Amino acid sequence: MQRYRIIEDPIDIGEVVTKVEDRNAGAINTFIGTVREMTKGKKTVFLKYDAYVPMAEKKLEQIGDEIVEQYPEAKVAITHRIGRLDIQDIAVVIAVSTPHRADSFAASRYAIERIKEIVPIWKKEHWEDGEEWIGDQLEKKSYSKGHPEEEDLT
Amino acid sequence: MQRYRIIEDPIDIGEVVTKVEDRNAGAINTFIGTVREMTKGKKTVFLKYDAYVPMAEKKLEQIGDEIVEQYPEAKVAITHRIGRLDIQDIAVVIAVSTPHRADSFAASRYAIERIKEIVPIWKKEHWEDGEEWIGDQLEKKSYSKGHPEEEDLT
Amino acid sequence: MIEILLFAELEEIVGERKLTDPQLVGKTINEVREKLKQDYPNIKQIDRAMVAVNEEYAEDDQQLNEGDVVAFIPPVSGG
Amino acid sequence: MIEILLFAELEEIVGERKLTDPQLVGKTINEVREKLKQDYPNIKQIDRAMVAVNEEYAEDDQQLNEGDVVAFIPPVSGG
Repeated sequence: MQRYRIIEDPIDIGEVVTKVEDRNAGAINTFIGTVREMTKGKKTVFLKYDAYVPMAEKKLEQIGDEIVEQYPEAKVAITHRIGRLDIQDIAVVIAVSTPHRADSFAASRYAIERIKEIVPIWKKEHWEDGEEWIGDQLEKKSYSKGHPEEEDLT
Repeated sequence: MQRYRIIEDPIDIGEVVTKVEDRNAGAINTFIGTVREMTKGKKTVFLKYDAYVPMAEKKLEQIGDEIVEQYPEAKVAITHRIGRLDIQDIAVVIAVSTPHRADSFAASRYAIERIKEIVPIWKKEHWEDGEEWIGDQLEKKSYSKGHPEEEDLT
Repeated sequence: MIEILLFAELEEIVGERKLTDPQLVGKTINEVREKLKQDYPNIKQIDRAMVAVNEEYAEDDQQLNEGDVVAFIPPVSGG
Repeated sequence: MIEILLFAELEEIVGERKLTDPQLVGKTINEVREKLKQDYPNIKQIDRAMVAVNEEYAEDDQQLNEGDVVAFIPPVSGG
């Protein structure tokens, strides 16, 4: 079972959830990222996602490992889709199971934030009047040294 | 489309998620409550859930309304299963969509906490050596007046 | 007629989910609770129950009208 | 041989996702970056890119060995 995947086809939510089922899980949190039409008043027509696939899958796995280090009973699965996505399409599904609910929320939130920091996936927004590669990191911080600090990577 | 349901059959996660899809949702958080085998060292064999069905559906809807009051662009759907549930079975699925991810996490967390406060659903744990109706509220607070305070209900 | 609904452990103690009593019209919820404790001496847990009238949570001093449905709601444990 | 991978806007500017260059063995990542800026003057954005060697993030002063794959990773935007 491959728990960290980059795929080109639509993501099956149930399949991702199934990967984290566990007799001692009382909670499964899933985060589903979808393509939103309006961002800051601008209308998206469609998106294209690209990835450095083998490294992206490794980095998703690293995120899962980081979660298990913090929550030893957690199980994690993440699938990210690449290629052309239309409005409402699902770009990413994260599923985290834990014995108790608070940890499942915290770990799922951690996973999506980490994806936006270290996983080599890029989104190109296509509007009616143009297109642009988006760099989410720049919204929050700039890597002046050309790479993330040690704390962002490990 | 009925977005707040108490049912006796297995819950279809995808169906609950579909109810909150929206062109302006960028995030869907789902919380899935499952039957855990071990609780405080005690082994659960199966559970039985019962509910005051019409009032429970009303109270689920109230929780959704409370969320929309706080996050006007949110969409909420909640399905809770009753009857006999075995280990790993899904008891509840909450789905919340919002334009941005932080709100979807916060609202989904709010929903599960509120369910445990105000929705008339009861769980009877069956162990190998006995059975007992569980009152989650008592783990956190006791209603000495015999009813929740105003702030818990509205 | 007043309809009384009992759930979970309360239902098991009484052996019924639903009781009806025409004599409770005009009484308060508190009086209904006391009557149940008289009729079923081992229903002590009812003191911990919330109460709903017609599917909305209600205060103990609320008076009941003809046709009201009073539900005693033990500590809930959904989710 | 050193393999260079370029993604997103970097790929579009260069017109290739993959370049190979045997002369970069022994050079640092920083030297590779400077060479790319010489060869493709409009690749300014490469200064904002992270770098990975063999699929792990690396520091700018890392020296490259025969067979290394160097990926320039513009600010990511998955999720």
